[in-house]
Amino acid sequence: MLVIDSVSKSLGEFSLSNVSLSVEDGEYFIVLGPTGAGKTILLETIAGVYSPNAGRILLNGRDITEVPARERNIGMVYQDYMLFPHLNVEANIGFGLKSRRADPAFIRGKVEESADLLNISHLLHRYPGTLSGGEQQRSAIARALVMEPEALLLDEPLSALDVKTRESLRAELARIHEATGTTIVHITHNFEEVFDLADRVAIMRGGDVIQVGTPEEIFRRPNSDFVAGFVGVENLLRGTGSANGTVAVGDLRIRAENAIPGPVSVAIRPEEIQISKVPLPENGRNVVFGRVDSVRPNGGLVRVSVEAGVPFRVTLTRQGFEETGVAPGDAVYLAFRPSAAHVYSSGEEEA
Amino acid sequence: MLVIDSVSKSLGEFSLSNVSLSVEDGEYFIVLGPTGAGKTILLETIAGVYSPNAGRILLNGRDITEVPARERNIGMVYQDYMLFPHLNVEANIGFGLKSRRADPAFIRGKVEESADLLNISHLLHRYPGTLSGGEQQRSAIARALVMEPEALLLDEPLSALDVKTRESLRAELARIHEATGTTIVHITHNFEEVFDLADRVAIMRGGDVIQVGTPEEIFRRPNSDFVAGFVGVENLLRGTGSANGTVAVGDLRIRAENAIPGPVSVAIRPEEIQISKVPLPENGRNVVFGRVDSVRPNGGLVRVSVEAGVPFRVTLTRQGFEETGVAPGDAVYLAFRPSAAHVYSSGEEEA
Amino acid sequence: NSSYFRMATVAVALFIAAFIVMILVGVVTHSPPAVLIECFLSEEIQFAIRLSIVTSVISTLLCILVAMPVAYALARYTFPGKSVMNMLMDIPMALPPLVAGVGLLLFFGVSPVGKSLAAAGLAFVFTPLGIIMAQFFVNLPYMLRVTRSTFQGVNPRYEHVAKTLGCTDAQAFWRVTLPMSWNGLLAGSVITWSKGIGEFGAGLMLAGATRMKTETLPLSLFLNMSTGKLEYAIAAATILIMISVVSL
Amino acid sequence: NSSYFRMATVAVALFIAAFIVMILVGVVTHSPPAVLIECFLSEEIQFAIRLSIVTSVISTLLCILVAMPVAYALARYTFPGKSVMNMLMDIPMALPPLVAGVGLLLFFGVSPVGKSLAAAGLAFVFTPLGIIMAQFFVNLPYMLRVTRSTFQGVNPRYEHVAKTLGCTDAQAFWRVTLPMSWNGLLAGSVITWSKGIGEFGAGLMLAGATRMKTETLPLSLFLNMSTGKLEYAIAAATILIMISVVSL
Repeated sequence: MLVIDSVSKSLGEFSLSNVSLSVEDGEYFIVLGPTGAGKTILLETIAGVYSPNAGRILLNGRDITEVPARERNIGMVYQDYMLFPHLNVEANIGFGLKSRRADPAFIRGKVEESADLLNISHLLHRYPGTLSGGEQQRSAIARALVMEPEALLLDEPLSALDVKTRESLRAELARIHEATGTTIVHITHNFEEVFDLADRVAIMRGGDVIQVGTPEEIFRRPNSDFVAGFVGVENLLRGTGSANGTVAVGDLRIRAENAIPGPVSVAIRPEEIQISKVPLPENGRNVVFGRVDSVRPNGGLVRVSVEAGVPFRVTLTRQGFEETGVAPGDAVYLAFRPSAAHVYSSGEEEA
Repeated sequence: MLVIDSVSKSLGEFSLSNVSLSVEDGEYFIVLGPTGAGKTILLETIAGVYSPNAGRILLNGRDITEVPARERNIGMVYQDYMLFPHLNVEANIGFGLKSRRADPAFIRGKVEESADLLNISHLLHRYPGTLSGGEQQRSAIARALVMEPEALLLDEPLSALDVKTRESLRAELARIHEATGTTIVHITHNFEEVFDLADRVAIMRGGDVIQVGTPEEIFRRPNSDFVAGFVGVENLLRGTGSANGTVAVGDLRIRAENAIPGPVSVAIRPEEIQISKVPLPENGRNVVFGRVDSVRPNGGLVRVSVEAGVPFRVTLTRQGFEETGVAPGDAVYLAFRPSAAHVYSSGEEEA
Repeated sequence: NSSYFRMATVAVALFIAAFIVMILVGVVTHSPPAVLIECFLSEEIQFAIRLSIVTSVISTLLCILVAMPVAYALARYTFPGKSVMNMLMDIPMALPPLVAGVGLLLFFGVSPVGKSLAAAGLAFVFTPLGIIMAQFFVNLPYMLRVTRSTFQGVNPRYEHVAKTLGCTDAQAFWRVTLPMSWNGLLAGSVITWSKGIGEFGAGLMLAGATRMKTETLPLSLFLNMSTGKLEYAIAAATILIMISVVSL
Repeated sequence: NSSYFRMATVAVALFIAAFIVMILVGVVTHSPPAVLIECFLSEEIQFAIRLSIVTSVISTLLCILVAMPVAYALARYTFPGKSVMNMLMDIPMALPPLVAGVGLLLFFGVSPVGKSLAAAGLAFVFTPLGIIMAQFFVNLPYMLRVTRSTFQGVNPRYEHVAKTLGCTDAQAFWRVTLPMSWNGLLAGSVITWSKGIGEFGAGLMLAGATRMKTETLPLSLFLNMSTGKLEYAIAAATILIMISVVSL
């Protein structure tokens, strides 16, 4: 288990402020956040590149806060691969074992094993400059994995790759995680990676961890305007919560999945709202009546704006949209379950 | 009307090869393509920064191929704004009129008018370095518009901005286009801009124009594997077309919207397929029977893979998915209209 | 351990910095202040200061004037022979100034061009004009290099925009590129000027070392060292040290 | 029209390039080839060549040895006084070599440190050792600047990765940063060496101009010009020109 306990670090314009996280053994943990959120510093502080200004880092019960990077047994993979350009792939992968003065035959065996796992056995004698981005990143991952690290840190490992390579390497990462059971901390600003890879996700902003949870939780139950906006929850209704789980939003009474009294925001994903020209049965759901404001096709999706006292945004697939037959100006019914309406207190939000 | 007639230009690693396009008066024309497709060279050649190696450029009937940039009356706005840092916003906007030795009072009036249109009147005495990205881009657009150009070229005008600013400036561009009626050529690699802004779209790759059409046509009726892949048409079925508009794909007979005999690809957007556990009525549609392979939630959407002789990918909103109640292993029916199945010849595709 | 490496490298850096300081301080503190001031005010040092300032300012202006078009051509245009020219422009930087001085001496003293220039009243050999020419020739490559990289640092798209806004190439340069290059040009000019003040080898060859005629500060230092007037040499050296430190 | 501006700037560039070529060719072609070869083979020029090569190679090696740790500390670490030190290291670059030479002369000739070094057998004043010291002092900042920017060009993340793979700071330097810096260090060494060969002012002050003792190529050029043996001076200048052209 990797525990980051109240770690602070400031470094030029980037900083971490009092970050606490704990990553389970064998977990695939993704840290998601916009550029400048302090994601890379977090990884580099875990790896031992920097000493934190305050706080502790524990790896499997051992306090490694002041242990130098070379004794931490934590692997690091950067977005730009950072393969040593003067060494071929074999020497790159074997670099760490050579530092440990391992036996050359042992190194050779380990390197081949690791290269095999990453499907780069045919590249061992090539130099990094002659490889594609995907091949370089595979080599960099092999170089880290060959050390059998207690934790593997991936700093936007797929961001520099083109769409196709990114997809295949994403599948590869899932496979490797399955095969090796290594604890992985992976940082990214790309949502796609979250659903395919993450056991849990942390959302960071400006050096703070804002929310931690499963991908499902993060995407459906944001705890703040920032997370809601970041994960694309387009309906954020301000209202007043009561203890029984309903929220008064203007004239509407919305039943939500959780109850927080006082000033709250209700977050509803635009993909979780049903729209229909005919009245919809309640069946325990929230049903709202309104009028279609605009219909905007967007690729294979269609975005519908509905004025229902408060504005609602509904996203449909093109097929789903055609089925409903709605057009601007139509009177429509919107329905969504209480479980799709997540409430968080909006009192403590910053401006 | 702006006519690009068989223009070729090579410049270092980028090039245009025999590009022909014609943009109508007052049209909002978007050129979409990946990085390195030659989009910027195309704009710079139109603007007169470079002379083409071959071909002609006509603006409202006048051959401007060899006319220097300063006499073309074409405005240019770059992604990085390119505001002159040593001049304040007022002097930046007035720069072009000053080149024409216009009367200072006249310049002042025109600058204020243009600043007003872009909502930057309060920034006239600020220097570019003190402005946000969005404010800088507004100033750059005002600087181009104040010259009342016969065509306005926008080189990824929104790419350097954050998500919120991008959305508001996108709305602004639509408004300005409406208000001024200027012919606009806008290049981008971002799909969102296409549906909100474009009258027509051209798709470029490696210096070639691959397809031109309305956003609807491009997104639903790609003419090649490249366009289909680029706009996210995930179902590409190889089959044999017949003259009556059906395509044989393995054991399936698919009715398509267009008829091309011989080896063809059928492109079906994953958002245009209905999925159901109960048999679906044909009503002139294609109905296919299969088994659910996997279900992958992805943000507010759910991606379902179905094996039906050939693999199908279906994208649903979370609400739509929950309504169907499908799970991996279920036997399901897929339905899509002939108009959702677009056929193109796969014979002439390059490897 | 990791911090040993850090300590070792920083220690070497400190040692070298201390050595440099000792050398400079040794010169400046060698003469008693009273003697130093007396030398500063002597007719000879006053002459050297004036001559150094006049020649270096003129040669710097010439360098700026010539470097601007050349640097712009090298930064913006492609033309046949450009890479050869780029290399040629760097030669005087690698060339010992003494050799440059001999070259200039032969050109202006012996060649037909030089002789006809001298006949027309432009005598460079053993004259203050020669000092200016020597400084110009030796310093041009430095000014050129700074100016070229300054111009390269201005995104050509600024000029593209200026042209779509009605500017000719020359107007785009004057109204956009040049104002955006002020800082770089200023820095380059200061370096060029301070190198001009300190120029010795080329001037020695072309203009000679004639007391009170071609006696710039470095030549004064040289002449006074040769004749054993150490306090005058120290005075010239002190002024040159102050100029270098200030111009950084 | 737009091409006038282009033509004008390119024309100035061509003119300057032609001027530089004329100056250099003027030196190289001044003596008849037979005379030139005779001078090359004379005992004096042969001595100057050997002395120049030996001193410049040694001073270059010293510069590399010292520049590596100092440049690494300046490129990678932050420590109190770093910016002052950065400035100090640049001073000898702005300082006229003649002044540096006087500083070294005072330090090694007059100061207690210099006197005890001389007593211990390390005499720098008016000896070939002084030539090496002069070249080292004047050229170190150039080597330092190239080395520092080379190290800065190596992304520190390479070292971070090396450390997560078991390297100490020193091992990360030797196994990663240094091999990745070869090209830069080589280029810097060539420049330093060619500047060392051409060094004149500082050597003149510290080591003096003694025929056949401290007579490097630039000093040979100077001595032979002073005594009117033009063909020997031309021979030394020709060799120096060849070295500068080759080292570019």
